Amino acid sequence: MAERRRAAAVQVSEPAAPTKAETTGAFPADEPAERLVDYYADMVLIRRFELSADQMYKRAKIGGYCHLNLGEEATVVGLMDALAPTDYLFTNYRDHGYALMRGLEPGRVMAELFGKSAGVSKGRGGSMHMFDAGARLMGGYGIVGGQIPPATGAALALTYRGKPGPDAEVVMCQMGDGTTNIGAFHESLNLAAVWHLPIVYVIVNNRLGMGTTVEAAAGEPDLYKRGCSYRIPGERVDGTDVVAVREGARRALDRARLQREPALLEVMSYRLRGHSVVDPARYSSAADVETAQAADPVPAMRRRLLAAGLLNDAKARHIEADADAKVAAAVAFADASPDPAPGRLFDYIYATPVANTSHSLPGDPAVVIP
Amino acid sequence: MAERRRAAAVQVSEPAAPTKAETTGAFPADEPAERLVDYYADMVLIRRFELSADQMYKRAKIGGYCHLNLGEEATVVGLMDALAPTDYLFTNYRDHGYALMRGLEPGRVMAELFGKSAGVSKGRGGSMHMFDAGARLMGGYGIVGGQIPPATGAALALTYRGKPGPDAEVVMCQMGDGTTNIGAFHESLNLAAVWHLPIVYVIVNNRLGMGTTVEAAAGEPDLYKRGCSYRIPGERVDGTDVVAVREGARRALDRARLQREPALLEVMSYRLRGHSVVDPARYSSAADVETAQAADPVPAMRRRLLAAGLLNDAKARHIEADADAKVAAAVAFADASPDPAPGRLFDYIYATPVANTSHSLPGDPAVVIP
Amino acid sequence: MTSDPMTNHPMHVEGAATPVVTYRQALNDALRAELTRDKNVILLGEEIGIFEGSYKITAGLLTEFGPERVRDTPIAEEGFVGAAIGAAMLGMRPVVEIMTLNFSLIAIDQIVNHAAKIYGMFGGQTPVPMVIRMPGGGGQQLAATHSQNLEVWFAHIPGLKVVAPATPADAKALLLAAIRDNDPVIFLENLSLYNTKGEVPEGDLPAEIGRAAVAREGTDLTVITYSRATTVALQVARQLAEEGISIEVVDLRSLRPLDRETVCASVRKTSRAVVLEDDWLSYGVGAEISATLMEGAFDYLDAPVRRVAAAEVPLPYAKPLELAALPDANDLIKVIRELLDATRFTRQQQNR
Amino acid sequence: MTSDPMTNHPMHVEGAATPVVTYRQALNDALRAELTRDKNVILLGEEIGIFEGSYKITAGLLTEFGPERVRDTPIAEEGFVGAAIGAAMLGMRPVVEIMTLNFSLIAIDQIVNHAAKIYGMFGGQTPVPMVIRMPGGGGQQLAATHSQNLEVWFAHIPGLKVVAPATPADAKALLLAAIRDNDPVIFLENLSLYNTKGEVPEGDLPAEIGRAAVAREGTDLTVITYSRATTVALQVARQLAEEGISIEVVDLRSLRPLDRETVCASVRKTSRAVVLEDDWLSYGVGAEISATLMEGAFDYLDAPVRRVAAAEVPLPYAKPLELAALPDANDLIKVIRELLDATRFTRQQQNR
Ligand SMILES: Cc1ncc(C[n+]2csc(CCOP(=O)(O)OP(=O)(O)O)c2C)c(N)n1
Ligand SMILES: Cc1ncc(C[n+]2csc(CCOP(=O)(O)OP(=O)(O)O)c2C)c(N)n1
Ligand SMILES: [Mg+2]
Ligand SMILES: [Mg+2]
Repeated sequence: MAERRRAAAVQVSEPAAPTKAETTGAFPADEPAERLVDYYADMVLIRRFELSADQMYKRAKIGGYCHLNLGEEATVVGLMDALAPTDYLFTNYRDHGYALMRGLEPGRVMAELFGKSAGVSKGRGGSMHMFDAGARLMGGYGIVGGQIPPATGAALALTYRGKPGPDAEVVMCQMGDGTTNIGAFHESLNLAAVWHLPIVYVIVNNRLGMGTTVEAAAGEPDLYKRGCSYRIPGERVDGTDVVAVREGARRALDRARLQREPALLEVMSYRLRGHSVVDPARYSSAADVETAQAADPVPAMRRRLLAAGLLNDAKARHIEADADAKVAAAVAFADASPDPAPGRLFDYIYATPVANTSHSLPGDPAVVIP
Repeated sequence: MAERRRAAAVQVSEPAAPTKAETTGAFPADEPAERLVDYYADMVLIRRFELSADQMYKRAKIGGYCHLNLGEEATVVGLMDALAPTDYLFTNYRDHGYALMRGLEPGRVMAELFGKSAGVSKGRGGSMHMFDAGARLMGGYGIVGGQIPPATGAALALTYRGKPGPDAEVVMCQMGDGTTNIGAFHESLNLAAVWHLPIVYVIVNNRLGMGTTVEAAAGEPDLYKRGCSYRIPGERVDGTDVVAVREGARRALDRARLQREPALLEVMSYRLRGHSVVDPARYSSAADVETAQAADPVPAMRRRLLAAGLLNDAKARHIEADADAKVAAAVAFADASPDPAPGRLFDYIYATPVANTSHSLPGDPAVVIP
Repeated sequence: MTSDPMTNHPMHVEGAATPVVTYRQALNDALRAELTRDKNVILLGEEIGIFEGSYKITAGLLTEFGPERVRDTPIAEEGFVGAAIGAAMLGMRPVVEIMTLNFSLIAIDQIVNHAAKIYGMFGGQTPVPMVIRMPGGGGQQLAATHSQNLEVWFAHIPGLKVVAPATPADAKALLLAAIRDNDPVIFLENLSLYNTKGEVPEGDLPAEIGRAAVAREGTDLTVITYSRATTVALQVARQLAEEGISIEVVDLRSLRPLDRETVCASVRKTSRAVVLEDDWLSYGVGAEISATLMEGAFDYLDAPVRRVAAAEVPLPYAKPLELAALPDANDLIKVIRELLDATRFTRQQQNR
Repeated sequence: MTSDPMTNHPMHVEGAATPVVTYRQALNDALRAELTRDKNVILLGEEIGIFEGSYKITAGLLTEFGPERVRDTPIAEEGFVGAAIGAAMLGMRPVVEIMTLNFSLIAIDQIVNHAAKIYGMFGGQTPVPMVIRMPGGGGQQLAATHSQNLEVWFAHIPGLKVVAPATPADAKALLLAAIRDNDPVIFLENLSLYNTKGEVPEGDLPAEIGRAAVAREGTDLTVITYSRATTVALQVARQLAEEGISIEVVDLRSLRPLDRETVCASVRKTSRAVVLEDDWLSYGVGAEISATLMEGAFDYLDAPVRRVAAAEVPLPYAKPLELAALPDANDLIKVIRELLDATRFTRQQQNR
């Protein structure tokens, strides 16, 4: 087995850095127009949803930490389009867009942000913790790197059912660039390699972990190369180009599906705002901000579609209005949903109930003896 | 800074696999005969000390876990000869030989194994936890990988004093092959890379972590390449050849000293016995055992010295008798040393004493109020 | 043997011969039974396969069930414990061995921030049916980093279940229950229990998690204890019985949930209580027991509850120091006598 | 202001004007003072430099002291906490910020198996002078993994010192002391304390680690508490004073060592005790306090010690659930009234 792995030397594909020409240029010839327009609609939905979340946070409808996908729309849409409904997804806390693209009702996602029981996680998780068993969205996770070992274990579970092949179920594990420096990343990728697990690790490289640059944090800042320590091949794609993201994701997923081997995908993206809604990002230079804004994938996609004649202004505005309407409906739904009743505090302590489980509220005596 | 690091692509040196001819062949021409003979004496001292420890364990003079350097003598001697007295050393629990080669009195090392207060760690640490501040032996550590972050931090401390140069102080951090799969390895090497720390990580690859082979445990079983994720260069040397080990260690230490950058060194070695004194190593095949025994560095060194005319049989026997005498004296010293008095249990709770520190023995009331 | 519905302890039934096996063997039997019963049960851990387990609990299982069911892992506690969580979320029932409890610290973010949280934090959508087995305990001269009893850490965490069986029978019965439970169960073993022997009823008799047991009935004083210390308490109870002192021993068995009712009921009867625990005194398990009795038996207590626990030091390697630091039968007897004296106990008439 | 030798609390001295600052500012001042005083002091942590700290405790310090003294780290808690240990062994005095206590779980092997053990396990040859600062606490809707109070974990560990200041004055005085201490000190902050204000004496006045403080004197009942909960207890004490109920508040300040003497002395005086704690009830800090009073004030207690603690759930995000789960002033008042009623307390004549 060692010999077999030795033979499979690490393949890393380093594309030329994406140029402005590319991301504003023509689409691949065989790409159906309708699908491209759908991508735009998806990206706009995420954009409007996130802008609304920002607003709702400022109106104190949302509390806690709240991290947005603003700037990462093409990344999220491309990744999620490549993922099959039968695949499993684990993400970090920057998860609203993923939840929407896995097909969750925007209203239920917004209700989660509002802490309502109609929320996807019944209001227990909030922004960082979107979950939906049916959609195989196995959770957003707030501990940096915390999702990587469980995602790896999900892939392990898949080896006990089904066989490699074009219809095989696989796992996608999303994470940020800063997350590649934590121990869980190393231990998990190593397990995936020695156990031959069907999993794709996706690094959304938005160039910052809070205020820290990739170069300041990572000894190997070309993150797609960091599978080298496990002979896991890596590829880097342009995260502002939805088709490039989807294609890269497909290649990686195919490896997992067909060969039952892990793969690493780095998606070069941007964060248009601060780390979370409360971060003014004062550490970002004017040049940084300009670069990110110039790369904004949503208007870029609009321009490209217009230039390619696949969209006209009216249609575009219709799509945008439609997204706004969906988001407004989501807010209305979330607003109208009831708060979880305090009496339901002790729901979901245990999946298997057992004797003597504490249901004491603060100040209740610990011992209640008949 | 990113650019500078980018330029320094990872250099990995993969020597041809050592052949029997090499380890039994001639020594480098410029190697002083006396030094080579000293190496042999050192290796024999470790060998005899460890065989004695094994015996003493069986006589219940030693308790707990006890891991021996049998088979790793050339590795230990070569590494320790390359390390300057001003350098700092952190090791794992397989640390007796390192303690001896850092110049600690064999009697005090044996006394530690016997749990006596004359032991190097006052009998508090035992086999896994040899420490000597004067010798800059900063401890053997029993948690796999536990020594790596502190060793890295010691190198960080060095950047606040002195400058890079031929006399600079540096840190050596020894670990086993199985240890490269744990998160602390990843986090620490990454810190050393981004902070430009003067440290050499030495992997003693004895091909097994307990009963698990390197190939079963590591996605990249060429362990010297595992610095790739941090752009830390690696080199592999033959751990049965003391001069090869020393030279590899010197190259790595020089990089740390002169360039203030981390380096990785893999030393291919063998474990002649089980993982610890109580492990019969039933999982090892007869072929494995034969390979390890054929590579035994102690008789090999003797043969090479005899072949090179640098040693004769009488001198060799004198060296061996001398080692036996030293070990016998060590045992006698350890035996004669007093046990730590139970009344000293609460020594070393805190370096800065503070009010209300508990000194209760089992069964003492927790509250003693005047 | 069957199980007494009141005490939850195995009960002898006339005529049936109950095999006597070691605690180690009881665990091995339970693992084998579950691997056989349910193909979703898998074992994960360092050296559990070829090496047969650092303490040989998994001996023979690799040969019997193969490397996919009995999976050796690299040294990566955070990775493989976390992997078990994800596998459990997809319907497997992983049983993880951490070589000793001391190494669980490397995995504790996965245990506490993930395994314990996932069911509740995601609104009850995904159970996490997994077991983490690990031995704790001192007394083997393994020094400060390899001798810890951190059960109180796990017992403090909502979302976990924590059991600490003292006998081979409970080891088997609780392991069966733990593997079938849909929540993460921390299964605490103890290095010095592995070779102890006891009757273990044959057959499929899982215990109920969350219940303490009255391991020995008595009238004069209750010793509340768990895991290894239970064996010490029982031995002391037998010894003191010869002097006409009747000790009741409550074996907690489950630290979370904690069976406060059984603890308080016993002390309401005996009016005197001592906690015997292997962990450090401050903020240890005994603190919670004492606080529980404060709340549930205050008016019945003839004197303050006493705690017998380990001295608060990083445990030294040297045997004399280790012995001084760890609680033993003599410490317990001394405290029992102090407590009896303080409450002017006069021993019963006895038949010698 | 100076310090009262009995209570160890800052005492007002006629004529001196004492600045009022936030808890955040007090910490920032202490860090600045120590960075200035001793060049071996360095700060390490995620986002403490350019970002000025996730909670802005280190604001301005990077500019003032440069990137070598105020060092941003990658996201690698185990790595940088462990690095601080090694640096401390070589004579540096690192002050580590872990962004919140919840992330300390990733570093806990380094904290418990290394920082806490190295001095004793190696026979006193190398001190480990370092501080780990981190905020804990719930109430910010950060959900289950970001709202924990695991102070009891650290308080259980020999070799660590654990402090949990409640006031800006103590925050500064204890941080000065912690940085100069030669042992690893766990310095527990609380998210909801950062904006609280209080008088902080100017000048170099480190506190003594290991001593509780009587934060308010009273005669009828003692509330024992620490960190954020101290502010709640003081507020309740002021409120109940208007009804003629005299509450004494003991602020533990140091969880390890624990000042049992001060706790017991207070309750021997008042005969009634309630513990107010932010952590989970079972095996929490209150358990140790109750057990301590069992041992040190049993004969003085008019009724059992009560505990007011958090409900035992992974803390939900939704505000109504979070509020239900966490202890607040109303819970404390309710329990105080229950305890007073149970002991037939009649309130004093009072001047309204
Ligand atoms: C273990 C841990 N440490 C620190 C944090 C605080 N934190 C939250 S997000 C974050 C930055 C993560 O950066 P990156 O991985 O690049 O993801 P991004 O936020 O850019 O999507 C940090 C440090 C945390 N949640 N968990
Ligand atoms: C964190 C942790 N996990 C597991 C162990 C148990 N253990 C002790 S040594 C060892 C094998 C280490 O192998 P390697 O790194 O190759 O070192 P070697 O013993 O071969 O020198 C294991 C698993 C431990 N001490 N610490
Ligand atoms: Mg990022
Ligand atoms: Mg090895």
